[in-house]
Amino acid sequence: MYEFDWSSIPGALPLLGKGLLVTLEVTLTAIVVGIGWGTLLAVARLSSNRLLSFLAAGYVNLFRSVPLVMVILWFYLIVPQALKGLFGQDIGDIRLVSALVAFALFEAAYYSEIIRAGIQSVPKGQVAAGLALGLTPGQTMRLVVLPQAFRNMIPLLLTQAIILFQDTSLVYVIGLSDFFGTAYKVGDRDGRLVELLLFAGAAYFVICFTVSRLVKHLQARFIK
Amino acid sequence: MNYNWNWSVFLTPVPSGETTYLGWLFTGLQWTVALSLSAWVIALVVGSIVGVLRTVPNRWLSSFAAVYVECFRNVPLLVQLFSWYFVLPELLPPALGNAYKQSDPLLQQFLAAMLCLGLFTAARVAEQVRAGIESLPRGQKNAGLAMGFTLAQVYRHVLLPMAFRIIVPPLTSEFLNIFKNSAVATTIGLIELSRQAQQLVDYTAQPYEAFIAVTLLYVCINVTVMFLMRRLEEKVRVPGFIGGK
Amino acid sequence: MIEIKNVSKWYGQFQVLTDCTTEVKKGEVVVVCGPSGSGKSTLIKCVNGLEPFQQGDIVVNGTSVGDPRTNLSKLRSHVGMVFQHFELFPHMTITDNLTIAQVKVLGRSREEATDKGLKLLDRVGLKAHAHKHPGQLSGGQQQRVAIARALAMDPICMLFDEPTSALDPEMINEVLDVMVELAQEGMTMMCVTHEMGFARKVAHRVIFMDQGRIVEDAAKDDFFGKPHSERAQQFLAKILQH
Amino acid sequence: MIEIKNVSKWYGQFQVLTDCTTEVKKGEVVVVCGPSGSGKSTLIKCVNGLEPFQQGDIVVNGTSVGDPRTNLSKLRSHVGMVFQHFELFPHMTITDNLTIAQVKVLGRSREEATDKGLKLLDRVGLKAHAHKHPGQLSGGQQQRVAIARALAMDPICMLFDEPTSALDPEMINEVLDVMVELAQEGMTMMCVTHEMGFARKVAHRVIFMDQGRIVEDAAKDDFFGKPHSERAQQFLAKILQH
Amino acid sequence: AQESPTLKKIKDTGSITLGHRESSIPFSYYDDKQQVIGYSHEMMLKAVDAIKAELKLAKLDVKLMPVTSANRITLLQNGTVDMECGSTTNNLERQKQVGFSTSIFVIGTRLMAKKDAGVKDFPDLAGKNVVTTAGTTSERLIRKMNEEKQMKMNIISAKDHGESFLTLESGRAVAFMMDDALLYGEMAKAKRPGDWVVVGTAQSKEAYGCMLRKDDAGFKKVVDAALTKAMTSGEAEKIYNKWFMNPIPPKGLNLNMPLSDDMKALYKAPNDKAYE
Ligand SMILES: Nc1ncnc2c1ncn2[C@@H]1O[C@H](COP(=O)(O)OP(=O)(O)OP(=O)(O)O)[C@@H](O)[C@H]1O
Ligand SMILES: Nc1ncnc2c1ncn2[C@@H]1O[C@H](COP(=O)(O)OP(=O)(O)OP(=O)(O)O)[C@@H](O)[C@H]1O
Ligand SMILES: [Mg+2]
Ligand SMILES: [Mg+2]
Repeated sequence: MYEFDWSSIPGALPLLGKGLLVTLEVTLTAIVVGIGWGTLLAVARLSSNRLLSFLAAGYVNLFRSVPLVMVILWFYLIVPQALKGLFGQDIGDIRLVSALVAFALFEAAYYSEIIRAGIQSVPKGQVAAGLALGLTPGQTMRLVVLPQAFRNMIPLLLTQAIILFQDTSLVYVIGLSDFFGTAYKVGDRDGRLVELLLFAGAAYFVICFTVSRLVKHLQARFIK
Repeated sequence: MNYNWNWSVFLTPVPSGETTYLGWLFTGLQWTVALSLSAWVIALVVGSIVGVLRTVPNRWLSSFAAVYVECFRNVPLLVQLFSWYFVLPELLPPALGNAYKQSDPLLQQFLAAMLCLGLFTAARVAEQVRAGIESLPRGQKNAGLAMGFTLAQVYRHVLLPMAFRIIVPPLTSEFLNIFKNSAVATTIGLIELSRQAQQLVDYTAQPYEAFIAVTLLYVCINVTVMFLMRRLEEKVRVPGFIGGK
Repeated sequence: MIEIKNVSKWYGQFQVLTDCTTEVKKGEVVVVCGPSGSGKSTLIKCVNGLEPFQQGDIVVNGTSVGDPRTNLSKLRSHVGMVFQHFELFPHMTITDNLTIAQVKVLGRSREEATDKGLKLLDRVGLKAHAHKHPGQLSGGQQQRVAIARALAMDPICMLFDEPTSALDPEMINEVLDVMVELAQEGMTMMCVTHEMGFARKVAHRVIFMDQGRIVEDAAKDDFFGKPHSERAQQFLAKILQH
Repeated sequence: MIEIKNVSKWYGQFQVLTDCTTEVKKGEVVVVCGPSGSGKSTLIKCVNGLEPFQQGDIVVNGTSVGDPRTNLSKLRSHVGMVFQHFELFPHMTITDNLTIAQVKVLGRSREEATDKGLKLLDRVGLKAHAHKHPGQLSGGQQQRVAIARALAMDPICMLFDEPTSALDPEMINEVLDVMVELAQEGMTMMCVTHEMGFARKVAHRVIFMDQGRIVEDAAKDDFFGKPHSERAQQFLAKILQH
Repeated sequence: AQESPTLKKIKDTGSITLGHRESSIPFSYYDDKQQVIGYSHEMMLKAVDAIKAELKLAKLDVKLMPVTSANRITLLQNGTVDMECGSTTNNLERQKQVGFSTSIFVIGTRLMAKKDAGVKDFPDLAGKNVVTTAGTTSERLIRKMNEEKQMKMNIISAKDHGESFLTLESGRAVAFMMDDALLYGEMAKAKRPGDWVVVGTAQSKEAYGCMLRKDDAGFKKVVDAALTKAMTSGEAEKIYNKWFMNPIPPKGLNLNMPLSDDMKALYKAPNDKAYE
């Protein structure tokens, strides 16, 4: 029987807290930028402009067919080159920046698919009604279609956010320490890997479960 | 950048000499494919059962299914894999656990990764199956029951055939994800595709070539899967219904 | 044939049916009408056990629906039901829609079932469409197939839940025609509908429901002559006005 | 007011409208009817440019709809439209539904818009529901709000596309009553409907369409007296039968 | 000084970026305050001091950047880091991409096993499960040995040393083959360090060096001179004793790994040769 020894966890809490901060930072940026950029992509993909919709589709399919680890790695290896070209020599520590960029661009591809489905779930008649009132196509999209699309897609947006929150751990490939990575490193350093990972798993479960309950609750309250 | 490109590295023999580095990549590819496909079978079977259970009018069964889904989707895959590989054998009776741990390591790694990936994806498949069933008009179930079908027959003949057709596109995404997620098996030592990339970097010190090759291989897998699923979608398309002719 | 005795039903706190009692005799055609949300669909679904109820009892052809020992599947296979939205199975051809329950529930051979199905399809005038899928038919055609599907089980009685309300005005009649014919042949029918023309033509009795109660249960002529309750008068006035 | 001149429209290969010509004068009420799929909705959507058309022209109040230089948003803000499925915006309160276009399109202040909106809401008898969301109203109430929403823009004419066909029979009348009132006040109206009672009461002319063509375009009494075309006779017979 | 792009860059920017590992105990790792410490790290700081003196800089800004085995070469090449001292083996494949300083450590690849498991040397492993860390020289050697001597071992390649040890500890493998210094490190972390022993004859020797950009002789010369001076003056041995013979952070473990003959030889005559 395995002997569990949880003694290294209390001392590691401040470190784990720092890791959690990185996780949250990456998650929130990716959600905000991903949804913003993803919405633009979704609208472009549904637009009647062939070129625009082709480009958007290409972007989405490309990002969706490469594992996230590879995307993060590529950004880490290529972004410094690009930045160097732009700003000259010293670019300092770009780990966090390149992780943020990689996640945001990657998640945008997923969010755009969800939002596209959301837009398509809004009855065509709603667009006709908006236009018939004299709203411009842009206003109709902004005031009528998108609010409903987001509302319909809250469960899926949430599921994706939870996946994203968990996927943040992949930043280990570029040596950035998020919550999971910190737990792993502490476990490795102290020879208590199993304990630290179980602890991390429990923490993830509590956070994800609480957030999803909370969102369901809010959704039930505000959406009639 | 002072990087020495050397694409011929793939054709040079590996240190033990029995194959080339390209051969290694293909062995990795084989493991990735074998692992993903077998996990996909588990995911489909378990996911369908759990998804159906979530919709049946029995509180015990449906809350069991709900608990399953919550547990498997709120814990990171890596932690789950770790638990399957390192923790679970410790919970078995010592004799059984030790016998298992002394068996062929490759078998242990593959089993743990397959179960983990399969059951993890099953939770997500279950959600899709449930959504598919719930997207059908309620009247369909009633119509089946009203004709004298038992509940099981209603699921078998009426609800599931339609629900599965509806969820082919989201299932395609899950199928793609399982290939990408199979890369976590590397953490318990299974030499699948992404691990071979790492090996290549370690052995040849040619990281760009290795990463480019592996990225391309993943893209190939994806294109193939998308193509096959598109074909399937066309094949099962119902005339006069969603996107049918 | 169908006896409904003091049936009450709740959805959580909300009472949908309050103490409903009525009866449909063999060969009788009864029309159920009433405002939206009055519980018509719920009542008719209770008859073949699609909705459970908490009080009272319903006896169909001697079998109690409320009794937990009753084999509901068996009971339902003798009671035909037609829905507002047809509810054909979209992934099967028309022929398969007509035969599957015959084969799986009644245990008929595939040939026998197909024979029977095609005969009934011919009767509703759609033999030529046997190989198509439901999505390829118009609403009126789909509803006629749905009626044929129910008839294929040799039902002892038929339940209809607003069979024409999802149809285009022009198609309503092709379905009503089939129903009129069925009534004239002596089929026992319980029929939720607002087609008062149909009620006038073939109903023996009309039941008017409001807020989960049977407010009026009268012979056709009495009902159209002058309903007792004020609510039914109002309703009739509105529905016949334009 | 509305002139439709030789309009033809295709969806890919399929011709939906063939050479349609008609006119609605100021203050006139025109009812459009015809079998399902005959192009009624398409025609009425062409009038305010919701559907583009490939041939012919439509002139509304002096402005050509087909002209690419026309500011369609501006045109549409003068033409009220009411849809079969109401199409209220479910994420806004009733008040917001009534005011948003006034504010965003006509540039009215929020107070002015709310004032106007509430006045019209009162007119359709729903002032008490101003703070609710559309999902909390019955179908008939929603459709009345939709009419008020269109009226809030001070339209010069109104288009209706089967405004009652998604409603329960009891609610049809509350909507028709509002429409009758509007017609009697002299609003120019073009109205796709199968409610022949309404047509009899207020229409000046009836247009009958079949397979994308205007088959019959006659004064109300001529149409109900005896339509010229056989197809229209058939249709009328079916629709008035039960 | 000689023409050296790296030195020029350091001079121009007034800063140097050092690559380090995060959990290579006791070479280069984080203590519990997230400070980088370790034997290799101290050696690297010796070199930094020399660079500062060479360039006559009043102030040199030292930036630290964690690297992993997967990205250390690329980060060095693309200029993100200027030099890396951790536990990177100097070998011929790597020399095609990067340069190496004078070696700072020599290890032998040996075995760790449970005291009472009866494993004394490599031949005892025939037919058993053996674990090693993926991508290491040990992995190559043991696979080759298995092949050549028909030993019928099941070789498990774990992702990192921590997992390798876990595999050993949980009973999946009877022995863990790895660089001896790292084995001592893992042993020190174990729940019961006394249960484990490092055994067996060293299968190969490897030299750890600091990675520098290739073809930058000027820079290498400064670094080499500093490292050589530290080793020949006895400073290096003091550092060695601090990290290998005394309790070290974060938990006060003592690796108890006496100075090997190879190390003594290295300190006497520092060189930048790769074994093999
Ligand atoms: N599953 C349910 N849970 C809670 N309330 C329900 C449920 N199904 C129906 N109801 C409510 O029960 C009442 C009766 O519903 P029912 O469908 O029987 O009415 P109906 O007379 O058939 O109306 P309609 O003409 O609209 O079909 C309605 O108020 C409805 O909102
Ligand atoms: N977007 C579209 N693409 C292709 N065909 C279309 C499209 N929209 C409508 N149609 C076809 O155009 C024809 C006319 O449609 P329309 O909706 O105008 O008919 P309608 O007279 O309003 O019928 P209903 O009474 O069913 O509303 C139909 O045959 C329909 O199938
Ligand atoms: Mg009903
Ligand atoms: Mg229409």
